[in-house]
Amino acid sequence: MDLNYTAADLAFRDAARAFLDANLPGDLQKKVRNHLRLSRQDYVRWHQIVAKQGWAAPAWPVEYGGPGWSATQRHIWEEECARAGTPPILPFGVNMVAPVIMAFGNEAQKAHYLPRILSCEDWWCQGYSEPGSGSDLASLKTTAERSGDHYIVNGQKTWTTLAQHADMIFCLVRTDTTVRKQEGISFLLIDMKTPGITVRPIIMLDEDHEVNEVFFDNVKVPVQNLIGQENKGWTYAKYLLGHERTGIAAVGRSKRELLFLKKIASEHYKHGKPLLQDPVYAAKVASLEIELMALETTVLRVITRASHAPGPEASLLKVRGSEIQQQLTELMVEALGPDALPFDTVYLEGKADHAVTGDDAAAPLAGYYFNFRKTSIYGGSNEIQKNIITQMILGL
Amino acid sequence: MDLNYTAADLAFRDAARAFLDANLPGDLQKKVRNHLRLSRQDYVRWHQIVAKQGWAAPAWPVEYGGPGWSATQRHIWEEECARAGTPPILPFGVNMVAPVIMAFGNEAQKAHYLPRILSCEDWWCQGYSEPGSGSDLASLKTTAERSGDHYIVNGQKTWTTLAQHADMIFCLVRTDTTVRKQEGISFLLIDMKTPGITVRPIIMLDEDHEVNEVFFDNVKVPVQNLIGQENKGWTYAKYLLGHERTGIAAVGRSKRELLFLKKIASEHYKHGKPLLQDPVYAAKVASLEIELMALETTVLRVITRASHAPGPEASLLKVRGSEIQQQLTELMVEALGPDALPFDTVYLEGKADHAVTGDDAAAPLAGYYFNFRKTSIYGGSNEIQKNIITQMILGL
Amino acid sequence: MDFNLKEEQQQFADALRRWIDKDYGFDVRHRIVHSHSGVSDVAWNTLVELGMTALPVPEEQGGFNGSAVDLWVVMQEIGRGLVVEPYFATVWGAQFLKLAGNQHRLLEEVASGELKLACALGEKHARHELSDVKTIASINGEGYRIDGTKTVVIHGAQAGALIVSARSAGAQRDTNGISLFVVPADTPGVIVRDYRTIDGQRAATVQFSHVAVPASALLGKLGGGWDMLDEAADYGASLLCAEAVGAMDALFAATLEYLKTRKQFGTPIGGFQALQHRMADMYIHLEQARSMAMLAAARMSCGDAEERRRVVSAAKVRVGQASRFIGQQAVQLHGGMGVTDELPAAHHFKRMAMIELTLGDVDHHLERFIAQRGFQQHS
Amino acid sequence: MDFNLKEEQQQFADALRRWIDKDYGFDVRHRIVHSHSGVSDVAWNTLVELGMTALPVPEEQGGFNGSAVDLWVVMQEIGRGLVVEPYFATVWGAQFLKLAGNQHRLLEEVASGELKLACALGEKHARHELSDVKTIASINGEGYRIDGTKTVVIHGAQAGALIVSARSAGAQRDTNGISLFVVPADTPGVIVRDYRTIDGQRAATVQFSHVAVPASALLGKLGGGWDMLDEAADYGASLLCAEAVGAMDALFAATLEYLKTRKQFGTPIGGFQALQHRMADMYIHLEQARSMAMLAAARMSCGDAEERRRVVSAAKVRVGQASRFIGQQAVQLHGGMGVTDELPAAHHFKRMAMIELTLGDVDHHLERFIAQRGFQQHS
Repeated sequence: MDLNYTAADLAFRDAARAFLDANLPGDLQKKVRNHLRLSRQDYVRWHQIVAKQGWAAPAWPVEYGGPGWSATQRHIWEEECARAGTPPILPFGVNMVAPVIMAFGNEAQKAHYLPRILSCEDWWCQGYSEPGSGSDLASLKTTAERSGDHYIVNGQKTWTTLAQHADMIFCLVRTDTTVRKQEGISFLLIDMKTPGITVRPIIMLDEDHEVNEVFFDNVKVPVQNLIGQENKGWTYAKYLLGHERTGIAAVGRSKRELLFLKKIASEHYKHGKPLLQDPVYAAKVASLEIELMALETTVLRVITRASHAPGPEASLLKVRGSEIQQQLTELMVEALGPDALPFDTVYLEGKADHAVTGDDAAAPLAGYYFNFRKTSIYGGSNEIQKNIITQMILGL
Repeated sequence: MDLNYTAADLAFRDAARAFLDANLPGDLQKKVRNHLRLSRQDYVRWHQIVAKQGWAAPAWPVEYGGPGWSATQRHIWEEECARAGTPPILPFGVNMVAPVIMAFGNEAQKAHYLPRILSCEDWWCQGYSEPGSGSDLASLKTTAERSGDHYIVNGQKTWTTLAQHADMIFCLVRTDTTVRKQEGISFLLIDMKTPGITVRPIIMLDEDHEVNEVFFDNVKVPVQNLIGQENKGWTYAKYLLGHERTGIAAVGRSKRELLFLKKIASEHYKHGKPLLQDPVYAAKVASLEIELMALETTVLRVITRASHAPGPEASLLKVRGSEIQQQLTELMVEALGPDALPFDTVYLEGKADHAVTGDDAAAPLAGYYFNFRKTSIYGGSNEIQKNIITQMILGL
Repeated sequence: MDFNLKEEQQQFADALRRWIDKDYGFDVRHRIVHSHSGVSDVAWNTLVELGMTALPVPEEQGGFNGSAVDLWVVMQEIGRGLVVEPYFATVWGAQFLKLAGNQHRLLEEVASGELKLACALGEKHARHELSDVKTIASINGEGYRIDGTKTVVIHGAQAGALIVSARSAGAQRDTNGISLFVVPADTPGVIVRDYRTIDGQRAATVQFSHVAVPASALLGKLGGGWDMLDEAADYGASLLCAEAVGAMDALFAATLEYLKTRKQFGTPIGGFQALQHRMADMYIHLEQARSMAMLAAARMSCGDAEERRRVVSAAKVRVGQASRFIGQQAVQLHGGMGVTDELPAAHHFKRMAMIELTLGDVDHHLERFIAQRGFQQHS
Repeated sequence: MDFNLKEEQQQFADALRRWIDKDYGFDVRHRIVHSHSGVSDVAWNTLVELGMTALPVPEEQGGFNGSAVDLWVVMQEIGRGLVVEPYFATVWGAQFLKLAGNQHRLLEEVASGELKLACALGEKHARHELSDVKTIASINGEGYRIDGTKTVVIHGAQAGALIVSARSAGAQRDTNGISLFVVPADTPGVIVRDYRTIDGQRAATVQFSHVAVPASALLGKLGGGWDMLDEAADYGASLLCAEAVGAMDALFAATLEYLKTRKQFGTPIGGFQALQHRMADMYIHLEQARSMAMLAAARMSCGDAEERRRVVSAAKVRVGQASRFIGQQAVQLHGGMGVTDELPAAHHFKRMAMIELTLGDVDHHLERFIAQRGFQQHS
């Protein structure tokens, strides 16, 4: 048992840190660290900077353009990005559809899509959830009927993150309604510019436009956009679900937010002293910091296990990771007290230099608290994660 | 809305308090307040003092010897007893079997048993639970077969509180094995001195002898000991479950224990100051005190409702009441720190004047903490209570 | 002891609820919140017509002389209906005028609905501490001059007059030396910066620059405003507890309904025991919070200041704890729908969370509860 | 980074576990606990034969020079098996001797199993504060004289020698002025009052009346014992964390088994989702506690005292939180059986709860964590 990074790991970390110091644009960093809203261009710009370095897809095999890093190195890179405050590399292309294309796509699909994902030429979104199928994904109803060289897609997807910016969507669609629900599903790639597709915003409780409904009305999709075999889509979806899920703990991000929380709590007062020095408040922060230390160690235990990719333990990381993120936002809002109330969308959108109250750090935090209630709902709700633990780990 | 006691209520309270001041023996009060173990004689002695005053069965109708108090007066009496630190009037006779005898027993049974319950001439215990039937009480297996003028009882009861002291046990027994499980149950009164009955102690995790297993091996019970009709026992048991359940919140007792907790926390130190002045610890005590204030108000809301006896709301009182009792014991043990470890059964049994460490107040508290884990288990576990809330109140 | 409402109280509540159900639905409110002013004159006028503004005002000034319990009934409906008009701010402000005892004309205007009030008490860096006052009141001829900046003044820009705390003596956090004034919003030197709050209401930064007020603007004694401020703050906190309980009631009911209708895996999600027990926990929180909120309203005028502080702080703590638990769990049980702007659930959650942060959060009131003499007693 | 055990570590653990499974079952332990002495010589001798007492001792004194991680592996098994012999007390005491550096003979006796140790550090009124020392050490000819009373000395009556903290200078709660001594238990004036603890172990009140010790009994520098005491206390805390994780492992497994076999309403109770999710929460607690306990053992000898304090306090906090949750819930899920003396579950619960109160509880270590310089930094 040796719980220190190796010299090679440390050297890698220094290199990552040096790259970020030199290449992360200050305006992007400021937006991320201060919880302002990111534009399409913000995401693309950062993706392309990283892609130029060859690091945009850390988990990809070298043959497709991956950097050939170990699990520990990937973890370090995620940590350093989070620490620096980079915009995220959105997962829908790089970490979600790409592994499926690599594993089940044909050569033409690989040759066409993968480079465009790597370079962010195509912005992808995910067409899984439907209004009636959230946790029970396999009950989805969107249909794709074969008609000559095309599928005709009809139905509706929902919770589609940033679909308003997307070039492509990967969808689970029903191609056979006569069999058990898991057996009639196919995995289809669809161009968002195809006629018949309508994107309707869903406004979040912090008034941000982050997710959408996507409607398909007789949308013609070429059959060559089918991944693998018809009616095998559920298998591909499950493959994806088991893929690269340790990042879900968001340890790096939470470490950065913990520092931000401490900053806020040092600049707001109780009895004339910084709140962070108040014993009751400090005990809550400390307890959370300890939970995060424990989670970081648990993540490292999981990823350094030589044997296999993270299995159901990922559910533990998801549950605790999301709870920690939520508690950080709670404690931030608590530190602000009444200063949490002012709400200034103009400033949040980057259309004003300062918040209406003059308190730029405070302005986004109540919205951040409310918005982050989503982390225990999306990606398989924490209730679903506990079902997984129950069944896969505990055998109940 | 008027949340004050009436002048009549206050006069009643003064009278109750005066009676307790004059009649509660100091040695009993000391045992109760200091969490020492009570002997059979301790219980009987106090019961007879109260019976002499005519107050041993506050909820009984006047015709059977009850004092004719209102629900509010009964509540005040319970409060004052708890405040003073009286031994409990055990519920098995007065509050459990007696209401069933009154409602479903024949005149001979009423004439024989009720006065003996009131005077504590008979010590009753309850034969409900069996090793295989805890929460699922109706699945009980103890049988009573009719044979002439007798039932022959075979089987086993468990968790029988203080059966080692008992003269009589009331039992649910199976008299018909061919019907739905609820429909073959009868309600039988059994003399504990009948041949074939064996009582085996179950030692609790604090090494106290509080509950027992009771074995029945061809025990002959006269048919006149059957309550009501054969095979209707489940109805009577359910009647009993709905009866007089607000005391289950134990608000009065918890108020006394809160004061004890504050005393302990004033006499143990952190950084050279009383622990009760430590902000983090005080916040926990305050939060608990507030929960108890809220519960007291909730109890009063329930009992002052003119319309009907407490229904499923009693489950709320049970859940929160038991949690509060448990948290009080937790905070006591926390206040002691390492002083909680010493364990002195000789002192607990009243066989030594002082605990081995010299710290009499501390000696019983770790055991008290462990023992009180039972409060969320017995009388319908808190999980069962939440099922009741779910079904009866929420309609889920 | 009697926990039932009087018939008139029930009638007030019913009338208010009927109007909200009929004319103040989710879409109507949405339009008001996103309008330029953020409040609706039509809605305000209806509140006036229903007698809501007259309710707290003494009979001598044309009101109904409503007690804290009477207001408790009304504020529950305000919370249930997520009403964003400056009703709370006005009723709270009126309490200062009532306690001061020499403000008959303004109280008459409150009763008739002509005058809205706001309380400009908080300052940057004070967080929940109302005695942390840097705003200065100095003698200015026959009257006073006020200088300083008040932050997060609820409905500050919608008010015709402001209740202002200012320091006429003492150090920054002393309770002694605080004076209270009522200042017309159009007084020269009063600069109001209006903004939205995240729960759909309005608040303002209010700057006082050489604001001259006459001697009659002083509420109570010069430098002796703390007791009045403390009592009126408790009054305001008890109103907010009632509003929060109303919001929780609505949110709880909506969540229960959702559990009964939303299906996953072919069955209503209310059939899953883990969710059932969570609802049972929410139910317990709700009833415990309701009990404490009732007790606070009932004890508001008990005449014992320590008992009032104890019970109001206890209520704000318990309601705050319940708000957080019920709010977060209701959103969780609604799944994705819970985090959108499209259901009332999210708006109840937001309002409840902001009430938590207004007039003292859980930790503030725990500490205040502990600071009362009775807490350390153990016999 | 590598979280795997070395082969020798695994072998040590396996040997210990085999012995416990075979010869230290529930009934055997019950008899030992209720025996007059409360410990078993046979069991102790087996621990010696298995090399457990030699493990922490340097090679020069006949030991295996085991690290904190090596001991972590062993202490987990001690916790799993609820071993009541004075192993923890002895290993903890040996750490003082190792840090002092001049106690070769005693360490040899520890390695060979001849000598058991106990640490007499706590005093009435000190609660968790080891610097709160009233016991006095005064100069006495060439040596010292010790006067005072130590409370809840774990296995104090079973030890051949005691590690004692005493004040040679400074005020009652100063860290400066504390001296450490090793005192043979049979020294005149040492009065030991043995008693049971509620978790089946033994502890003692140890009174020192005019106890004369030679100069060689001093560990480290006169008045400069705090750093050694602080470090050794961290070592002891990390051993207790390991023991608690072992106990939790066993209790978790027993509860899971119970859920699979116990039936109610005709079905195993493990089929009820509310209980399933509770088990999932317990699993998360267990793994998080395990992670922190591992980290504490690994950082024990990192050479950075602040980092050591930070991580050990974090581990004691996290393990304490997990102990409470898992202990209480395991009992609850066992139903009535959980609150009897008849199942190991209750005994694991009791041991875990008493570990919580030994060498600093959750709040003590949260406060210590906060007191480290790093906590207030935010960039």
